[in-house]
Amino acid sequence: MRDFLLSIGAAAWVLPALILWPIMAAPLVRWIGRDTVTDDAADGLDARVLTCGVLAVEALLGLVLLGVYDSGAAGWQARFDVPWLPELGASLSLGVDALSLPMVVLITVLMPLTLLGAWNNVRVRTPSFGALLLLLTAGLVGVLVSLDLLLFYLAWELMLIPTYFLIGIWGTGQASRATVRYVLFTLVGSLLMLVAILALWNGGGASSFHLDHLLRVRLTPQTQLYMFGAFFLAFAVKSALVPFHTWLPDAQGSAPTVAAVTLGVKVGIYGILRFAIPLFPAAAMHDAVRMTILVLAVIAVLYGALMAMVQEDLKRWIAYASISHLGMLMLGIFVLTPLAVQGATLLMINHGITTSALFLLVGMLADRRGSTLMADFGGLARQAPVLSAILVLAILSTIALPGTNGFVGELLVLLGAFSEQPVLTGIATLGVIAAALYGLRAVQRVLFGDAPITAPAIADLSWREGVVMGTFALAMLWLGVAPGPVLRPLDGVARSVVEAAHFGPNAPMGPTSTRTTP
Amino acid sequence: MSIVSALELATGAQAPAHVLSTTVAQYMWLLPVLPLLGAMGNGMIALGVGRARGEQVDATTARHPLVTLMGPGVLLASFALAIAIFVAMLGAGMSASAGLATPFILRLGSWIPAGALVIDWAFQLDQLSMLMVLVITGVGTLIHIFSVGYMRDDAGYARYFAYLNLFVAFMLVLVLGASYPVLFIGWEGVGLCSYLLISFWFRDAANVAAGTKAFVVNRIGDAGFLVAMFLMWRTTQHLDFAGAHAALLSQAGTPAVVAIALFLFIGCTGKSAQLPLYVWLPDAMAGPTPVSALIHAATMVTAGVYLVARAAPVFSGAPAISLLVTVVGALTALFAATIALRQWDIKKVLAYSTVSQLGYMFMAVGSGAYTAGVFHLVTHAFFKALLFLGAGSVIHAMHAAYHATHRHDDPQDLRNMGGLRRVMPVTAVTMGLATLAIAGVPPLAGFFSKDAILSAVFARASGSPLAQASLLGLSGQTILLGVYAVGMVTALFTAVYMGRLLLLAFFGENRTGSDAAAALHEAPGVMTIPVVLLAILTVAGGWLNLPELMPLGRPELLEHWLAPVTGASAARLAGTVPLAHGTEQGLILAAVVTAMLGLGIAFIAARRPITDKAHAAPDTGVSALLANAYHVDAGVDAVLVRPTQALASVALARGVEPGIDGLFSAVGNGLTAVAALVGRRVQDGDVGKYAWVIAAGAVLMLAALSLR
Amino acid sequence: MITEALIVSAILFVIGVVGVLTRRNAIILFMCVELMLNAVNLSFVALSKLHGVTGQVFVVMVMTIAAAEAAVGLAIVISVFRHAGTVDLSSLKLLRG
Amino acid sequence: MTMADLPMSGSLMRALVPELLLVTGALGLLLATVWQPQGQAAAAAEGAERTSLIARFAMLLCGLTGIAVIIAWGDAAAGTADGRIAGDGFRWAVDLVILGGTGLVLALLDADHERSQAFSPEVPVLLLLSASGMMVLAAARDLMIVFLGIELMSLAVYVLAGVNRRSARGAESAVKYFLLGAFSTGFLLYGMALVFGATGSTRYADIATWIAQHPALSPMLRIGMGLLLVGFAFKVAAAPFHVWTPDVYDGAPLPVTAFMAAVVKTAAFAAFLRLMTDAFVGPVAEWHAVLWWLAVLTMVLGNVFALSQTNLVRMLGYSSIAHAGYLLVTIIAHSAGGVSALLFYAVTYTLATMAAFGVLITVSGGRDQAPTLADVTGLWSTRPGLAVAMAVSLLALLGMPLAGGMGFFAKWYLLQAAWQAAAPQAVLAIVLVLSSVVSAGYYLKVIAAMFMRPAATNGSVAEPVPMAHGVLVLCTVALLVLGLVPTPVSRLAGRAHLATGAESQRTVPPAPITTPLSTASLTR
Amino acid sequence: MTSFFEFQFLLFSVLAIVSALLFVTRRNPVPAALWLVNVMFALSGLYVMLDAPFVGAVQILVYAGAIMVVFVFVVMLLNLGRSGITDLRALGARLGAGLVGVCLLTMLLMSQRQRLPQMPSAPAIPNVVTPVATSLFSDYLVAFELTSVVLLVAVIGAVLLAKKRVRA
Repeated sequence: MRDFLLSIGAAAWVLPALILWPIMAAPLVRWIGRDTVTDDAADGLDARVLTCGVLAVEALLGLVLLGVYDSGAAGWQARFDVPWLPELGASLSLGVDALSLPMVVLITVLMPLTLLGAWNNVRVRTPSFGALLLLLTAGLVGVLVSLDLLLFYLAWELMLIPTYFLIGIWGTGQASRATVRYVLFTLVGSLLMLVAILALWNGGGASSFHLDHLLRVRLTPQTQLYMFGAFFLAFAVKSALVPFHTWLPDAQGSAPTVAAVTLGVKVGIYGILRFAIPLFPAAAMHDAVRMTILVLAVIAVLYGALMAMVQEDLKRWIAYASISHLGMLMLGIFVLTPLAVQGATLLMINHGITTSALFLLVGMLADRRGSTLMADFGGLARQAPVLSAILVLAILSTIALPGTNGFVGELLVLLGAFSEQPVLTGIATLGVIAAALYGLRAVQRVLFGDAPITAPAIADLSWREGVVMGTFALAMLWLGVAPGPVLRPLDGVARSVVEAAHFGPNAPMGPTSTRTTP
Repeated sequence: MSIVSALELATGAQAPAHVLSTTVAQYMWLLPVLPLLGAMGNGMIALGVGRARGEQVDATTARHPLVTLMGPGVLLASFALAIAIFVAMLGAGMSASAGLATPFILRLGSWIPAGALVIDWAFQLDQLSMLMVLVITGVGTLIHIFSVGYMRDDAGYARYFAYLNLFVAFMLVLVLGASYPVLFIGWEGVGLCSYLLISFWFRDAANVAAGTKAFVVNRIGDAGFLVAMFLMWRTTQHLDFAGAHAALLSQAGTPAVVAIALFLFIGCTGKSAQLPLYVWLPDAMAGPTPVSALIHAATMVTAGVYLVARAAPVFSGAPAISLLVTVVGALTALFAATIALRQWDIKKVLAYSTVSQLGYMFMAVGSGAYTAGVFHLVTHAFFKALLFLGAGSVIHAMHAAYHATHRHDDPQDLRNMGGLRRVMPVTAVTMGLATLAIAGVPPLAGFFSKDAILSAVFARASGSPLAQASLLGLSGQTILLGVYAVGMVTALFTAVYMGRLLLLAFFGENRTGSDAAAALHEAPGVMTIPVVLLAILTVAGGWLNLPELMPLGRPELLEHWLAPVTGASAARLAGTVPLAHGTEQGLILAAVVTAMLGLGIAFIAARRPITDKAHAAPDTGVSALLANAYHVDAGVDAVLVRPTQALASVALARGVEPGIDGLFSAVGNGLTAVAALVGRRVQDGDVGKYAWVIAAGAVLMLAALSLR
Repeated sequence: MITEALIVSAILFVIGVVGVLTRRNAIILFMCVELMLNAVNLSFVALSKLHGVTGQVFVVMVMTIAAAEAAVGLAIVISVFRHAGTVDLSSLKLLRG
Repeated sequence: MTMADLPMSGSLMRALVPELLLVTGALGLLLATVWQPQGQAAAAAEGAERTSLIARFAMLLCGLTGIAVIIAWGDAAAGTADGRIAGDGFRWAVDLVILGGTGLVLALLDADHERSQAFSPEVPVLLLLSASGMMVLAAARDLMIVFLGIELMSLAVYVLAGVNRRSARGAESAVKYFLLGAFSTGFLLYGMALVFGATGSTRYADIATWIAQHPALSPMLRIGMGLLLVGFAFKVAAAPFHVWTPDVYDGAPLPVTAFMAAVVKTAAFAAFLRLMTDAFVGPVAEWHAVLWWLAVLTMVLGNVFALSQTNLVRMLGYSSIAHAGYLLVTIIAHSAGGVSALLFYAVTYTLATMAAFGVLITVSGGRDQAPTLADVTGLWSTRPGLAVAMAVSLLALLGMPLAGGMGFFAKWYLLQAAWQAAAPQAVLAIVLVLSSVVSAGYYLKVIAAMFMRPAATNGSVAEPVPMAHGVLVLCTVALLVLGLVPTPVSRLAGRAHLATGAESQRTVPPAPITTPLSTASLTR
Repeated sequence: MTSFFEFQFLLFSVLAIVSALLFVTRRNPVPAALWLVNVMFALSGLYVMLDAPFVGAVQILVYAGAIMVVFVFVVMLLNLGRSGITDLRALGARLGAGLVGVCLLTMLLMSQRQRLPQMPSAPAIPNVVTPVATSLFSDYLVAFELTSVVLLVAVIGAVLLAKKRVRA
């Protein structure tokens, strides 16, 4: 298979295709469908079908990328390089490595599945919805495969605007307020990051935005602190680290299912691993900085869990659970031991899967009952056993039951973190208990007990939803029982991140190699 | 011997192929997989039935013949395989020159390959796990068969067997796992199944609450287990039994080992319902009674005992913690036994009894008498399963009777029973046997195991490393003697409350109610046969490990069997001076007398007239304290649960979160408000004001430029 | 003498500014601006004595512009008067906030 | 002394070809306005159409002048020999922006006129004459010519603000603008007088030379410089000299507001930049801090005050104040990068402003009332195209990449200029981005109103106006396309180098504090 | 001679300042305008004394003769000359204005802290019109031409704004 793909030159075009395909298809989807405020499915070509088709092709492209990837080789793969803005030295540089590859595949596969699963979530203005969704996909992929920091920044902001519209237009409740808050929060971080990118580019001779080039820029520890602060703020806000998290429950609480799912994909964490730590190792290794982040991370673990414990709205409940997990991720990343970082990267992927499954399921419930309040549910296990079973599985994955995907990453993070920070990790381990509390509380309120008498029974999964959710269930179990194929390549990633932090060109201990400043 | 070979394994020396690797033992992965397949099959049927019928599911559609076949079938198959493997082990043990000194580790594939840390899907077969597998599959099979009768009228029939099969699968993973993480899969998995089965009848909120409580309290212990694993990884860079134990043995007595032992034990207190984490077990009786028999008596709750035995090299390296284990076990035993004295719910009595008996086991394993602990584990599995199944039969009958007469009395309340021996003779006889066994009447199984524990504790009180260790300033000797005393008192109480139960349920006048009494009947064969089989085991189980001074058969079979696993560790904690025969005989005599005394007290107490629940005078004093289980639940509620909830719902959700949120919003709102206010004031359309601002600005500008 | 003229110029300029700040009649306001321009002219003329004729040329230009401004300004004032019936600037508050 | 002695020579003519072309053409169009058709009734009927016709001819004239500018640039046409009129790339580039902006405003005027019938045929002529003043301003290297250019530009705009004679708001706007404008002109002029007094010349080259020779600034020069700064700060609407802006923008006819917000501001900034980097290149250390605070104050106040607005024109007015703050950064940067950043930003800002006002003109439907948030609520349901154009322009003003097109690169070049300034302006850059976040608060409010709320049920759907649509499509497409590939504009902006004193008077030693202004550093 | 010259200079200066003060404080626009005319006359005298007789003459002709007349004309046209109406602002505003005025004057006078630079040129100019004219038509030809456009704009603007008929 790989040979065939290589023979058609897939390695050269698959990355640009991954980004361009949805962008080019977006206007088509918008203009072929009819944008109406009434139920679109009634007449004409259903834009959802079209969107799903486009996304399916995108997923295929993602798999092609997987096919051409050579897990034995080091460095960037499937590279694509063309000059873009000669006056700035920006280029369209794309590439993947073991860190971004699983994320890309995850997202490309996730998107069509999510759309299929949330088929009835959005019924009005589906062409616009589809077009925005495609743009969002391009942004997400772009963030992951960009090697040029300017391009990365563009993709980073490209995620923002479609999400803004997706939440604002198709959201429920206080959607407009939530989405403005989302953008404002994100902008504070991202614009400061832009300044840092500028400073970094300028420090590198203002000649190139390429990551490889910028990695070799010599920076004083003080400078690194500032730049790291800007990058970290952007990523921390985006991934909703306490105390920058308050936008997330609002946004995910009112977002349409698909947008909520994409918000759950922690690209911020990717940014930290890819950019913040390798570029500014001295700052990442700075004791005060690290301790601050670690303490925040542990606070996030417990705080998110405690908040999840008292939520009445299922979507907000997921959001807070996800804030708790984010704390775990941050803990894993910033103790900077190979094991913990590896666990964090795995957790990042698993979290994406689990949260998506949860949002899809809650979205299905919301579409059936028109509410996401726990109080409006009950006895679901009798009415919709299959849905309930998968929901239980997803919740178990959230609370990291061994045998599900959630456990492996968490175990690795905690194992790896404990040797560096026993006390903090010990406190974070208490999150395991809190997770059981909030997880089972939801099971108790939604699945068990008696159904509200007045409401009509909730239908079980349709065949389409069943296929989608079955896929998710299989993924959660498979990654819990045999995470090896995903986990093994991450070993190298984790090592390189930790190595970069300790021995990179700007690391406090100085470089091991004799790379020179340009 | 085993330590040496474990060291070899740990250092990576290429061990020769294990003698068992070519026998049927190579298929031991099927042991958990068979029930797992059963769980999946039954689960599919359950989902299919539920999906097809929605809420209209009834018992007849739920009772799919395939479920009846598959549920107990897979267990039987597993049990058969276990027997086959056992036979193979016996054969190998006789033929191999080195015996079975080293465990047979079957590596199926890697689970978590994370750089330095590689956790394999690996099963470890040794004498301890073999014993556990036999108990689990054997007792499990019986309980499965019993369940076919017990659950036949339940709408969740298929779901029930799915859960039960899944439980057995996880339990087998727990005892077969070759490393702590794999053990942990089973550890948490059985917790999950326990949760699902406690809340099996989930329409009743109380059941779900009980299930949630069980899971959460277990998780507290699990957190301890996790920390123990982290410590172990930090100390040894190993998580598999062989590697970690070998490394930890070499640093016995260090703070790291002590800490690991402590946190492991915290894990055990959760799973095995020891003080202070026992609170979930009495509530767990909300599940179907066979579940209580299997999970909350015979198997899952003994996982902690298994873990201590498994981690014997760790615990024996930390005598202080071993002492702690003993003390906690003793206190739990006494504590739960006292509560059991005043319970009226038949299952609650048995639940507290289980907690108490688990305390005995921890007394044993804590004092280094691993064999005694495991021995009690096995015998307890027999007689407590029997007791629960018997209680199940009784409840089944009571329930059916009340159901037939449309009464809503409590079918589990002892005050509603009485004289049942007349309608349920088989149950009465078998339960009587079990009661005698648990009370410690010779020659039943319980007598031997309990005696083994008490004499072991007594023996270690002098001249052993444990006696020389100290805990909280008390010398080990004092502690162990105290523990022995507590054990004896508890034995007395055990006899009292069990005798009380037996007498209240099966003897005296029937209090079920005239019409309902007529509807009472003995359980069907599918339920009585397993009970009878268990009764046989209850009677005969003692022969597994006869004391040397009782020439009834080959002595100390179990001791020899387990020697490769726990022998070395036990030896490290045991005294150099064996107990004198005379002393030992005295101890036995004391135990027997205590049991008899207890039963006598029960007999006397049972002569008092019984008023039913509605008319009973409220308990007072000590009695009330015991009836309310020392108010521990209320205390925990007030000290832990409510503050946590208050913290989350008030302090965080109403305080901190809006605070953080408000901080950010305040910036935006504040700016907007200021803009609106200042905008209205300054931009009021008056040109003169504008001109003034410009002129003043000019002054400032000039000042900035020229005043320097 | 040049310095004295410049001081007079500054005083006149400030009087013009204060006039702008204290009056409400648009025409008077405009006249105050004219006073400011005249003050500047005085500066130019005085400095012209120092630097040559450029200052005087500038004054000519300023006068021309002042005339043009007068034409436009008064037309605007008339236009406002047509709409508002007044040239009192304090009462022109259609545009505010 | 004969006529032959006068320097009315070819070189002067050549230096001023575009301006002459524009003024001559404007005069021709003026003649056309007074040409009286037969009969009064016909005149009344035709008057309206004639405005439209003349506006279109005026657009053509802008185009022709633009071609002339391009030719002049291509020929590397020199300025006048005495250095009073520059012939540098900066001038031509600014001319192009001014002409393009004026052309777009003329189109908007045409569009608005179709509804409101508010404009006489002379109005396009006034626009053209104002534009000619701006072009002079862009080229002027002499205080006197700057003064005249400003007056030419401003007088026309004063009139334009009140040109809708049915509008009381327009008249009020005009009188406020006029009085305050004249008031600020007094300061400007006084500054010129003092600078003249201190240096003995009004020519930038001489001023720069004199300062270079007398590095210790005399008090008179300081005060003069300060007064000049006041005057220019007023023209570019920098806080606290911005107070007139919201009211004047609010009351003026929408196309005129667009003209003021984009084109006038560009021209004023061009002159400001030239003054500070040409004449006052020496005492950069003196005015640097003042402009720094001015910029910070302007960015923050502009954005914060815009937050509470629901009147869209006032909101854009405050937004334009904030943008003035951003543009001040280019002057503070005091480098070649600053110059090209100014030009790039001016192009972007002009396009975005025109698009936004195009939408406002369409939705206002010729009413004499500034459109409010309520007027655009639910616009996406009724007129999706308008909503999208508005969103793109607002996002461009916000500086969002891709969706806001060029806006991002405009911000980028600003930040780059700040960062690469002789004294790197890190704090300024951070203030800039943070105040941009504040601006997101009100831009997104508008977008949310358009896209995320239903239209008022009784609200009338805005009728399309072809001319406005043309502007919208042009601006939006340009913003988006150039947002992907900004290279053409940034190349152009990079080539727009600024002549300084050293070039016309070669004997003068370079100013003590200089930044590399050579073309080499610009075309990296 | 010198003293008389200085006296004259002082006289015109004081006249200008006092007239200006009277101008700003008059309530009625008509007297105010007349006091302003007085300022301009005084300034004209100063111009002559500063060797700029041409500018002085133009000052009388253009300012006093044309511009101020237009002002008075408009005042009359709009009937603003009624007595008893004050357009002075409130006391607070006046105090604020005074404060700003004092500060501004201080700042402006600071420009005189240093002696004026001595330029080599600038001898007394006997013929005052020629140099002005020469400069105007050579160095400042562009500026001169620009004024024509400015005036054109003023004409168009004034006509546009002030003409009576509003087209439908």
